[in-house]
Amino acid sequence: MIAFEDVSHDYGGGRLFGDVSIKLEQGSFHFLTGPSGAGKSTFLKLCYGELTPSAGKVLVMNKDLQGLSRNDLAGMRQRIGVVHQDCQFLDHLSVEQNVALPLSATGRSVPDSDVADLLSWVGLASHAEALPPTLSGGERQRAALARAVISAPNMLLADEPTGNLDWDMSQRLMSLMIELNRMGTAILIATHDLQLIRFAKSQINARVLRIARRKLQVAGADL
Amino acid sequence: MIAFEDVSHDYGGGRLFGDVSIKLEQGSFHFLTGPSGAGKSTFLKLCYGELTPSAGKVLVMNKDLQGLSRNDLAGMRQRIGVVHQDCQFLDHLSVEQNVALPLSATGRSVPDSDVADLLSWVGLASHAEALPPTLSGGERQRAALARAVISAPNMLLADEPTGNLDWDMSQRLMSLMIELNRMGTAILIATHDLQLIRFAKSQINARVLRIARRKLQVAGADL
Amino acid sequence: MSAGASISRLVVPRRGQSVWLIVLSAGAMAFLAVFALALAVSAAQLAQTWSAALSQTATVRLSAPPEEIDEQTAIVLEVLRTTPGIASAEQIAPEEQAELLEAWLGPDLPLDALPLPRLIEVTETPEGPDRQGLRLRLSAEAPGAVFDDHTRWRRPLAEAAGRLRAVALVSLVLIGGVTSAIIALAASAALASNGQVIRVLRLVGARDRFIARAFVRQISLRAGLGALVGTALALGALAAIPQAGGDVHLLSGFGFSGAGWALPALIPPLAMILAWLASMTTAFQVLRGVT
Amino acid sequence: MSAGASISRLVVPRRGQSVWLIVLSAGAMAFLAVFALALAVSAAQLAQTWSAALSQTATVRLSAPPEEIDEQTAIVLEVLRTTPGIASAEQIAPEEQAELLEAWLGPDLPLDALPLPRLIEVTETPEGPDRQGLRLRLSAEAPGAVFDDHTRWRRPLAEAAGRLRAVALVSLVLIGGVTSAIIALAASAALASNGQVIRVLRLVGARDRFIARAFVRQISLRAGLGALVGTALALGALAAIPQAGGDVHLLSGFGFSGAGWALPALIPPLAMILAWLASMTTAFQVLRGVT
Ligand SMILES: Nc1ncnc2c1ncn2[C@@H]1O[C@H](COP(=O)(O)OP(=O)(O)OP(=O)(O)O)[C@@H](O)[C@H]1O
Ligand SMILES: Nc1ncnc2c1ncn2[C@@H]1O[C@H](COP(=O)(O)OP(=O)(O)OP(=O)(O)O)[C@@H](O)[C@H]1O
Ligand SMILES: [Mg+2]
Ligand SMILES: [Mg+2]
Repeated sequence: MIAFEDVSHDYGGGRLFGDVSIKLEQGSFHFLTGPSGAGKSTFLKLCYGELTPSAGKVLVMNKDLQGLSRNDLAGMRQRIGVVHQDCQFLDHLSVEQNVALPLSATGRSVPDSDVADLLSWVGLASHAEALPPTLSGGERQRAALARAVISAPNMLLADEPTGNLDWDMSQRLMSLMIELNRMGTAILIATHDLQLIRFAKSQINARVLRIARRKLQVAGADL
Repeated sequence: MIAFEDVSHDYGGGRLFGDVSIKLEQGSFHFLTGPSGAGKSTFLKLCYGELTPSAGKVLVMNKDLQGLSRNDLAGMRQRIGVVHQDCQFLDHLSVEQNVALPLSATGRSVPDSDVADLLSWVGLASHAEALPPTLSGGERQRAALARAVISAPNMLLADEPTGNLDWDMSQRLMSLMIELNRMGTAILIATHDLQLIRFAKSQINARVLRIARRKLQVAGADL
Repeated sequence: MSAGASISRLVVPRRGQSVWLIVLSAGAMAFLAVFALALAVSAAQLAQTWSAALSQTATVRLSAPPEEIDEQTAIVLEVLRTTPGIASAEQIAPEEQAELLEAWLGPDLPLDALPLPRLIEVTETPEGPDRQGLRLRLSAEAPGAVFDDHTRWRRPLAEAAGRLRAVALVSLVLIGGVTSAIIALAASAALASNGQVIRVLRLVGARDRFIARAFVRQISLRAGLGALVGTALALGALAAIPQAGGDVHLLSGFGFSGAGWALPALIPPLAMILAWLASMTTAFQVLRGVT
Repeated sequence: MSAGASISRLVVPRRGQSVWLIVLSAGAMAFLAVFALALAVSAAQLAQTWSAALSQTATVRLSAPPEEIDEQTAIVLEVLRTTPGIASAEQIAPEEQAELLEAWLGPDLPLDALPLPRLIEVTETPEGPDRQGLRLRLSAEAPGAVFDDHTRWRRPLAEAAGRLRAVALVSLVLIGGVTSAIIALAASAALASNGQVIRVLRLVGARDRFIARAFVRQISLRAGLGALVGTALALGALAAIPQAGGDVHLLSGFGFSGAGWALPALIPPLAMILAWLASMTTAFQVLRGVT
């Protein structure tokens, strides 16, 4: 799915991480942890081409992201679902329309029932007609997750998708992601919630990546 | 400090909570919990006058918020520190200048050493010159907390201040708030992180409010 | 495809001040453009009127002893007839000449008894004759003939009209340029203030073409709408200006006349095309800048 | 207080397209305003030139039997001298009269032998005489005298100049109105697109006055800057337009002359004041809307 080859990144200042070589296979499930400011969001942005690495290569579905045209990059993103850390929406469209956007903005048809099912799974059925600015922090995160998975992507990248959610709802979303993973979707979740990682590991074979001291480490079973 | 008298609120649709009467005394420490979408952020917004309640009265420092002019409201806000759930900054000013804003924007002097001390306490000393859009999610929350406490407010309202932070950093910020509380600042924190509440309760006398089933309840020692 | 087209109309927020800014500035510019156009058209018409009234006529005055005058008149008429650039030459009838002189001499003068010079009215073709050559030929063949082409009256008037027309045309070009610049800037303001819209659309895999189309469509429609309203208002204002009465011939009325009223109808589509070009260029430029 | 003043300059983002939009539209409008002002000034000057050349002169033509002519001339001159609204009246010398007639009659005519009517040149005061009354008195006291005030030449020219001036003034007013509207809209776009700035400032307890002042200061400075540049460019363009030569007197050159060049210097401060008023109004209106 996604392969990093000797990737380093810095934002002009100090280096965030260096010499990262890792493969996220199809159908795999990864967590990404590390202290605040370690570079988790940066890692995710490298995965879907919002950033290009300072050094090294990022391959998505066997294509070098740096060689892709803007159009090809857009086509590639249609197969990757992303939950940003700051969930942004089109504020003038309803939650429903926002969730359907990955399909409607790329000319694909939008099955109404799918949108409704998904919204009720994340507990937003009663907010389908609401505008995003009226949502609560947790509701935004849930809507963002729904939007990321509506197009049945091959890969899901989620950046702190449960940061504003209570434990019950976090479990519920995690179950949804586990279900998707069982159906073949590769999943990468950046989170600092160890309880959530433990919950997932109890149900599925997940690996934990950790960014610390400018290195990406694959954590053992020590969690 | 803050008193709710028979307060109800709804956003035109269904009622969020009703008949809330509660007093947050000077020097008190409260947590506010409840499921996502219960109305925690709404409750906080009522406290500092961003919203006016649908019914009932909110008194801040013995003054009815509804009777205040825009100028008096601004003056009142200078004595209340707020950490919003979505931390917003002036994107063209440095982190340092943003943290100093509550003083500089109200014509008060800004002791440089205070800003530097505070920034290094929340772990942002190396980001003092950075612009807010380049901050990570957790760094934004820490900067927002620093901004909320720089003016030594009489009251601190924090909405999920640790949603994007790892446990170490969460503890560190909580210690800062406990310290402020010991010096007399009333504190109200909305959070869903039960571990954090437990950590605080082990060090200080904190009460837990819970919004559930359209009611505000004062939780017992059952956490 | 139809879903794609309809969603492209949806994705750009309908409201927003910068959108109204486009409508208003396009409208204002169209309004001013109509006035400048009217000025240009009027100036051109004025120049033509003045040319027709003054530049294409001349007079030949012939003085000669009474016994030679008829012969010389014939010679002069022949010379004029064979000169290229002269449309017609006609002797002014004595009665008409008397009328012209009355202003100076009064009605009581016994004009018939006077050895009055003959006056020949000459109408030039638009190109006009070679005046220097004509003068030489006349002085050779009929020494008493004097060619007067009213130069000293014509030149300043023609120059003034030309200058007025130039000012109007320069204003038109200016207005066009300023309109494009304002619309381009408003487009880029609209795009910049919708950074979130662009980021979200990028995130869900929308192509640049789709994003640009949505913005460009909205911006050029608004510009066209604004220009339409501005033009209509300006035409209304023009029609309301009182026109000069029928007896004014030296300076015609300000505004359009006849088919000229169709000219400003070009302004709204032109504004739309300008807006389309400006916003298209800006959109792709902005899009290349946002990751 | 000094910290407050300096921070109020800081809190509004310097960049942003809507800020440039203000600079550009103020500049463009100033540019057009200078041209409209030049048109108005030129038209006014034109009208004055034409008035001076045509409207304040008249001619009295007097035909009478040779033995009465001197007496009647004296009577006419006396009548004119006692008519209010007449500045001076002078008989045209016979030589001058002969020169005028030469154009029509040729140099060979024995003018001295002819009973030519007397021509009296009359200069009117700016108010002018009561023409109807003057005609009645003349026909009563000197039946052979005819008063000709060149009305048929004067009216269309004066009307044309007046209309041109009216168009220029209307354009000026329009440009002023459009400028204010665009600046108000740009101000509200600037404020709306800075919703986050306003929310943050509110959150930290900044007063409305502080927030408004920061925006208003920036917007009116930009508008003033834009108007200054636009005015300077327009004056440069005007100075580059070739002026008419000295022998043209019926239509003077387009543009300003002498102290007139100081007139457009009023445009930039005026634009700043307009911008200040427009943005002040808009700022408080927007601030009342944002919680
Ligand atoms: N555009 C940028 N320019 C400069 N520095 C940046 C930029 N974006 C992020 N950084 C810096 O890079 C570091 C890593 O940021 P990143 O967002 O990847 O952290 P993170 O691991 O996601 O942290 P968190 O858990 O707080 O979200 C941070 O210190 C941040 O300040
Ligand atoms: N401006 C608004 N207009 C309409 N409904 C609103 C508005 N703001 C919030 N709501 C609704 O009110 C409810 C409570 O929102 P609030 O933000 O207070 O929840 P919360 O307890 O903070 O949730 P979270 O833990 O997810 O942040 C939500 O269902 C939300 O959709
Ligand atoms: Mg992050
Ligand atoms: Mg909330």
